[in-house]
Amino acid sequence: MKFIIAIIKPFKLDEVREALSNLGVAGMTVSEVKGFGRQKGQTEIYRGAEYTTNMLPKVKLEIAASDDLAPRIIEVIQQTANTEAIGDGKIFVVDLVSATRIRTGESGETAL
Amino acid sequence: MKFIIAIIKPFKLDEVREALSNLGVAGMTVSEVKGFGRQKGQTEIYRGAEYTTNMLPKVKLEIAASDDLAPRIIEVIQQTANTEAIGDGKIFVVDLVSATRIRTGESGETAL
Amino acid sequence: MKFIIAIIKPFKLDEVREALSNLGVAGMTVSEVKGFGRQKGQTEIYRGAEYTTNMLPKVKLEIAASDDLAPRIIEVIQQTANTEAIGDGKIFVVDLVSATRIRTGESGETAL
Amino acid sequence: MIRKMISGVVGSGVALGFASTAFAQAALIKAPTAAQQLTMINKGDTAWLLVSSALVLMMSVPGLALFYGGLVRTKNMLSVLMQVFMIVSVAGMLWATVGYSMAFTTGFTPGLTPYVGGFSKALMRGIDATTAATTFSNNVYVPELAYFVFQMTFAMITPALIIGSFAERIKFTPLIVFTVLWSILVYYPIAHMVWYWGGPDFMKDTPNEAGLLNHWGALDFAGGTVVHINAGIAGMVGCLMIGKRVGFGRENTPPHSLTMTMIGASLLWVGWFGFNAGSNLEASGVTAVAFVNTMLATCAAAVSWAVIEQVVHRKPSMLGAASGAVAGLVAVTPASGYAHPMTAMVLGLVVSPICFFFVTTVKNKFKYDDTLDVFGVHCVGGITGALATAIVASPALGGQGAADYTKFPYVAAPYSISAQLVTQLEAVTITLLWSGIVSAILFFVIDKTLGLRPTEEIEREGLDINEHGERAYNY
Amino acid sequence: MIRKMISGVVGSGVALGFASTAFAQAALIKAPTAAQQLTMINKGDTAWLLVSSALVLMMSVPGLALFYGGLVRTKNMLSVLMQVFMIVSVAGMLWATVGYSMAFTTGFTPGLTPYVGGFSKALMRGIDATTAATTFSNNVYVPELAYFVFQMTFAMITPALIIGSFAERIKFTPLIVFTVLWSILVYYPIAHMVWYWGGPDFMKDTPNEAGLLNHWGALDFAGGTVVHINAGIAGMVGCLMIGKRVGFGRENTPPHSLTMTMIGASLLWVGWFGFNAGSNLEASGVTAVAFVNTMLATCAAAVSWAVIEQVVHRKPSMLGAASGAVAGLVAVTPASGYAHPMTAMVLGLVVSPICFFFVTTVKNKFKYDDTLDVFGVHCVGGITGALATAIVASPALGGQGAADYTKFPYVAAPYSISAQLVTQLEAVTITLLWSGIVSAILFFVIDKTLGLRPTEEIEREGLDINEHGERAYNY
Amino acid sequence: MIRKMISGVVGSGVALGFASTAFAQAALIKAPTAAQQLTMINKGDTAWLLVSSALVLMMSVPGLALFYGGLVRTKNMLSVLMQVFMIVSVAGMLWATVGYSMAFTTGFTPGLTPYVGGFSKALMRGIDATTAATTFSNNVYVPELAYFVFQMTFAMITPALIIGSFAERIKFTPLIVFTVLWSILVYYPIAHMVWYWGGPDFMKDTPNEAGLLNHWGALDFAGGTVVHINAGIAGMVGCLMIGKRVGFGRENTPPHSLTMTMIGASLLWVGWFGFNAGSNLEASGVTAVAFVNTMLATCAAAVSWAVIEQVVHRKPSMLGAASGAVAGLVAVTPASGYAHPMTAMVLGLVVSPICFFFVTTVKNKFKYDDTLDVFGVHCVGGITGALATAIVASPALGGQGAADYTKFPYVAAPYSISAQLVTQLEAVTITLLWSGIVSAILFFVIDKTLGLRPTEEIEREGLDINEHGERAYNY
Ligand SMILES: Nc1ncnc2c1ncn2[C@@H]1O[C@H](COP(=O)(O)OP(=O)(O)O)[C@@H](O)[C@H]1O
Ligand SMILES: Nc1ncnc2c1ncn2[C@@H]1O[C@H](COP(=O)(O)OP(=O)(O)O)[C@@H](O)[C@H]1O
Ligand SMILES: Nc1ncnc2c1ncn2[C@@H]1O[C@H](COP(=O)(O)OP(=O)(O)O)[C@@H](O)[C@H]1O
Repeated sequence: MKFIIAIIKPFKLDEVREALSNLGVAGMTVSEVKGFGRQKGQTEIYRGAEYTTNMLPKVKLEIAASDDLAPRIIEVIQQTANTEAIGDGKIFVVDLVSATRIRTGESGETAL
Repeated sequence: MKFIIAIIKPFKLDEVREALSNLGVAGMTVSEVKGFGRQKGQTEIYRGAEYTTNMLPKVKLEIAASDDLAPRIIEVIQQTANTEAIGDGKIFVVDLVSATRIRTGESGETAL
Repeated sequence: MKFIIAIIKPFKLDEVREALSNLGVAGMTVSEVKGFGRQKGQTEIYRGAEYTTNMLPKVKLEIAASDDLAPRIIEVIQQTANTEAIGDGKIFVVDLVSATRIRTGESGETAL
Repeated sequence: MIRKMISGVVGSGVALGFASTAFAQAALIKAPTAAQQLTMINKGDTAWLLVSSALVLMMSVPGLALFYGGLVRTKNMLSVLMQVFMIVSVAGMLWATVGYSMAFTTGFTPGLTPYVGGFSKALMRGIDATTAATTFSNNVYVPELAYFVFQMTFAMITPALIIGSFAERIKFTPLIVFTVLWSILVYYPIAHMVWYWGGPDFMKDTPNEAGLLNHWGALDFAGGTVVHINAGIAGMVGCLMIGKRVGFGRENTPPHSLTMTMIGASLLWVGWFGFNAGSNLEASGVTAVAFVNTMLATCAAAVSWAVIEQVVHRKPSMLGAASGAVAGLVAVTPASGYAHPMTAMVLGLVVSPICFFFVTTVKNKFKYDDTLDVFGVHCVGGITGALATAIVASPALGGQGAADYTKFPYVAAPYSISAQLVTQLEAVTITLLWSGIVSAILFFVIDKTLGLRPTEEIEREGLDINEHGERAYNY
Repeated sequence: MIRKMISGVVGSGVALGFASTAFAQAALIKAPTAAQQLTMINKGDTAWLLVSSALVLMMSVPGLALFYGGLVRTKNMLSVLMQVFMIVSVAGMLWATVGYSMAFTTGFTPGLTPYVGGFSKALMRGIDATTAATTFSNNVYVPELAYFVFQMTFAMITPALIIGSFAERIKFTPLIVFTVLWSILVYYPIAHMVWYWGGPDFMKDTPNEAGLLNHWGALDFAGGTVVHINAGIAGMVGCLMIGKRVGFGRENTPPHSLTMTMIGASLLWVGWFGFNAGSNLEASGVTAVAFVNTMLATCAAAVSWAVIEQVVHRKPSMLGAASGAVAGLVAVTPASGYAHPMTAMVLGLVVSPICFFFVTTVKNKFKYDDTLDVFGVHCVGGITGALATAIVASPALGGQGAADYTKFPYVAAPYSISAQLVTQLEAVTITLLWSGIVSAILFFVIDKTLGLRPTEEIEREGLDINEHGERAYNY
Repeated sequence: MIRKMISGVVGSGVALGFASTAFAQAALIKAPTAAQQLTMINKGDTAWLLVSSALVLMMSVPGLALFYGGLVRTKNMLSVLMQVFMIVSVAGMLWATVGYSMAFTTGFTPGLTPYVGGFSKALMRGIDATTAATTFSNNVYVPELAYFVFQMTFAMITPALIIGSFAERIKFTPLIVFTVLWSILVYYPIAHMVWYWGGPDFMKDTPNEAGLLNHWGALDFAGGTVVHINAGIAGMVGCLMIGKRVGFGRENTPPHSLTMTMIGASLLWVGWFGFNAGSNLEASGVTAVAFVNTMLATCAAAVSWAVIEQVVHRKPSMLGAASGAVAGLVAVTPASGYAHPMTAMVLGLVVSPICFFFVTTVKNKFKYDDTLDVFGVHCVGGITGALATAIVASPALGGQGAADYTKFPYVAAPYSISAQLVTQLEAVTITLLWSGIVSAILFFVIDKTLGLRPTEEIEREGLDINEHGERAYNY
């Protein structure tokens, strides 16, 4: 199993989620994060003080998936979240050792 | 070492933390996330507009643990966070390559 | 490639980010988390009710890096985020299976 | 017979100089006709009474709603705001329908007059732009509709105060049903007993035309009994009957936004000038007394609460200061027009330690879940104020004393602190019993029929999303 | 000729008793000189009018700004606050510069008098501490500057109301340009048509010295036509011409803070007493009528909106209650000084279902993106109120009727509901057409020159950071 | 000797027409007795003064607290709210105890009269519902308690203004100690010097019965010197002596909630009508002048700040508009009752660029950490206003001029802009020096004894949790 971590632009969330649903992804976990990268942030000015932060609001998706499904998930995210503008984000994958569903105690792919 | 990622219902947090303490887990990191899965969300209505989101508030625990302790941690979480209702959450485990305590620079299991 | 997860004190964020920039780290993802560990929390009192929570505000950095750079990143974080006080945080590392840049579809180290 | 009456004046001699500036030349008219009353209206008084009404509305919405709302958890924020908003609205309509009449007319039969008014002014019959209401000064009148709406705002805020006791665990519709029944069975009768009377130009001829406690001579300048003790005990009864919140004592329930609570407390403070100084019904020197007393008692109580916290916890808190301010406002309410400013300040200093003791020690000892301390602040503070009024009103301590309205023009009545203390105690007891018992019956009946409490799952997830279909924040 | 005029009184006989307390002895003076007018000023009225002005300012900032701001997404919060704050400020300066003169002086030529005033008082020429303005009572005057600033607050809030229709997708500077032009071309003329007249002591001699709709006898106590219909239709036109928000109908756009919306609605409620009861210009019994009507209609409309939601969705919402309250306030505005309190309450009960139908069914059916329902609440509620005024003002239903100011002193005019309904309909139609058409032209021209809409990227990222360089929250 | 006095009137001839409506028949009485003064009280004035007092309280809580609080970081939000709330409360109690007496009675010895009052009214001795205070019109009086509480609200807000300069880095208890000492050693003397005088009916006989600056003829209608310059310089001194915040210039410190700042600025605006127009002490035409000037200067300053930002950064900000509004309010304060509305508007347009220059260029150049720009907005804006008052008050520019109260009834005094400018400059200088030096000594002594600054760790973690044991938000 794989654990996929995707950083995307917040307004793409709904679209990506829908696309993944169609793919048969049953669940995912989403968090609000700030991203730092090539994309430049806006300048904020408060009276005399100017702040340019490169920390931009992003959304992080975490998806546990079977080894089979993982590549297709990555592909779908890459295509759906893409706006061809800098800052579109990344998809990271790590190996998942185990997965357990709390409600039933099941583990392995059936737990996803 | 293992890195355990558990998604649970927010109101179970205190209980789970206590149970893990009893087990000797010295630390963990908690974040607020939104979960998408089988559990259905509430409908919100604002004047004429109806929103049904399946994004539900969850809490994510991240716990680095020794290979020995990991299975018991998983068990305890699974049992404590269980309400036998849909949406109770998942426990994911990945392999941890290294762990470092910033204060001391120690690494390995002693850093946990 | 490695996926580095560092938990640090919030006020150290700017310093760490700068140090990593100097090292050539092009990007990272940051989230606000609560940490539970040896460090003791403050007591809050609201009228008659006293709450001592050991959940303290921390910042979590997630950095995907090449295998070469990873050790130096860890070192820099450990040194910069260090205040020699309890609660300075941890650095965890897991193996990264793949990385993809959404904008271009590139993958591997060039995607970082 | 009538020994003393609620009054907002010193001795009549001086007061007359104040009140009747515009009529200095004219002799006082006993029992003036409706037409004569119209000529005894001063536009400065009308302006003041209308402004006061707006201020009291501001106390409820947004004041009280925010003071309470900031203290609950995010998931229940809207439920508190909504409960206050709707109680205020429903109680407002009810006031126009039957409330004003039940509170401020003579009884359906003479025997009922001491307890409750009749229906002669139900649906606002006979009240229009050309009818007048009495004040506490001879020959000073205000437009009856201004008086109507000023009193209306009191009838609106009182039931809203109650909800703090069982916030985070009550169903919405049953609460509204409770509000309607409680207004009719508790608020209007108590308001009638304390505030109904014939007015200074008429009491000489009809000395029995007054509510029970008014007749006894209980002093309650702006509603310590009618509003705060009344609501406070109803809340306490509700909190006991509904039971504790799920997780009470185990889970942390910190206030979700003390910023909101501070805004609420501040607007309560600002609005309370309408409540207290507005209760003089005219814009005279006594109005300024009530205004100053309100200011000083509040400052003092905010400070003394912060000082106790400094002593006990070494950390004076914003919530403490806000709680103290509200306790001070509650305590000074019945005394506001009677006390000397310096004794009002002392009252403020004293009330906070008392309330602090109740919301910390007593509450923790008996482990009742009075969510927002309606009992500890409003009921206990209200009782403190009601009893203290007997002391601070004493002319011997610089207070305004009481007036004997059975003379025309009225004169100062002889004043005894101990005798007045007994009267105050009686008024407090009657209010506690009446409101406590009737509230218990109402909660019981509603619980058995509609049910008061949501399911545990709903309570956990929050009332906002389950009862109202909304979330307070979507940042 | 003049059949009836805007009036805040019952029959003059009774009203006189009220208004002239202080002058009871003196005979009424027709067409008093400026010096005589100064002696006809009552400080109670002055105090009331100034307080009312402060209350109406509070309706805009922070009231309306929060009511609107809470409903948009976080990323656009400041844009809404800023738009309201700046529109208010710009409209205020414009009022002093030309607005007051264009609204409240005789026409540049007599032929223009029905439509718009001249520039004789531009830059506040001739207005100072010693000039007086008429009220609706014979021989009752107020300082002209008090009247000036009271009316100013109306001119400030009206253009700010418009922005709700196209919130989250408008460029800032073009909006300010629109505000300036719309004030000059729409607001001042309409205000003039509805509110300009010579005053009760002068109309007998100069019966044509009045705005068109005023002359026709349209009843609009506090600005239902001038403020709400006027702004509501301008907003609707803007929303249609600017187009839907990016993602409208696909993305979730829940309110970012209903807490703010509740605070805003509450402050609108509190401030609206200045708006409605202040519109009587003096602190009389009729002022209390307007005050009570405002209170009751709001309570009723808040309740009835919640009830519909209970019926339709089983979940009465805070946003619903707040929307209802505002709908009630809008609807009662033109009727506030005319209706009997019981019919005002009925009006409140009725308006919410109508507005609810528009903001849910109609809006969803026609799929226009009136972001904050300015049309559904302000325009529809305003029209409901304007038409209902013809009914509730009828003396046969306990209303205050209309006055015939062509007599001196003025007398009650004969009243026909159906005839009045026609007049009201005419006034509504003229306002809808004038404001609708001119607004359309303005939006078109500004769009073609400065552009109205930001780029899609900016809209996505939010107006706050892009247009104002700030974020509302940094928790 | 006395050349001119603070005055709120045009020439006395006209003003009398206004003020004495109710006494038109009666001849003016020189040096009326206490009993006669009571008959010279108008209830419209009393209502206005009480409402104004409530409005000024609203400026502090929640107004100023939110305006400031929104600008700090979340972790220090409650510390700001608490500081304002407690300073207001402590200063209120102190006012009743000694402040009023030290500000508004004759000196302990005649030689002290120009500098500070005595203790004859300490603990409110001799002040009750039947004593009266003078206004600026002959034979117009108000209840002394109304005057007492109105002035009290000024004494409450002024020390609270100071804290903005060193927000986020001050210990709570030492700050309260500073407040007490500063009130006694700075505020009461300065208030006495600027505002104390015998009143219009008495100055002819006792022309030396006045504070120093009052005697010199300094014009300060509503407290530009006493409140804003006074607090502004004290804040600046504190900010320099306490030092910069940890991380200043390196870490980002964006406002945690501009929404709160906007609410605060709006409530300051609304409340400021009580401050400025209330300072006329009666509800006359001049009150309306002060009201209109306040409105227009604020609109203009909000707009001009936004315009500069548009020019400099291309992004007009909400914080800029709010800052401009406050700068306008500050600047118009001393001029509010004197200026013609059009010159008040110009003053508003001018003050924002000046303050903008200070809070951006000057502050960045000298790198002092005046956290919330108390110096840049209040002190600089106050000085601008104080000096501009000399210009805009000139009758030649449509201003109200000054009155010569050494005549009875008072008459218009000859007016010279340049002479007045010198007087204003003297008053400004004395205030800057007195407040600056005494504040420096106080900060020094308190720092050496109690310590002013928390540890770096506490400062990093935030004052809320460490000093008050609470968090502002638990979403
Ligand atoms: N090495 C990295 N490790 C973790 N997250 C990263 C890394 N690089 C970029 N990110 C995340 O991806 C987001 C987009 O990266 P950025 O460099 O701005 O644009 P792009 O992905 O188009 O090259 C960043 O905001 C950050 O959240
Ligand atoms: N494949 C997945 N990857 C990551 N998180 C998941 C996945 N499936 C479920 N989750 C998380 O677990 C939560 C519970 O899942 P859900 O399907 O609703 O119920 P259950 O766990 O009882 O089957 C979700 O809200 C989501 O946060
Ligand atoms: N086993 C663990 N798994 C995950 N996070 C941990 C673990 N132990 C500690 N942490 C994180 O590190 C932070 C600091 O740990 P703590 O024990 O307080 O101090 P220190 O790192 O100095 O020993 C905690 O607040 C928590 O966020």
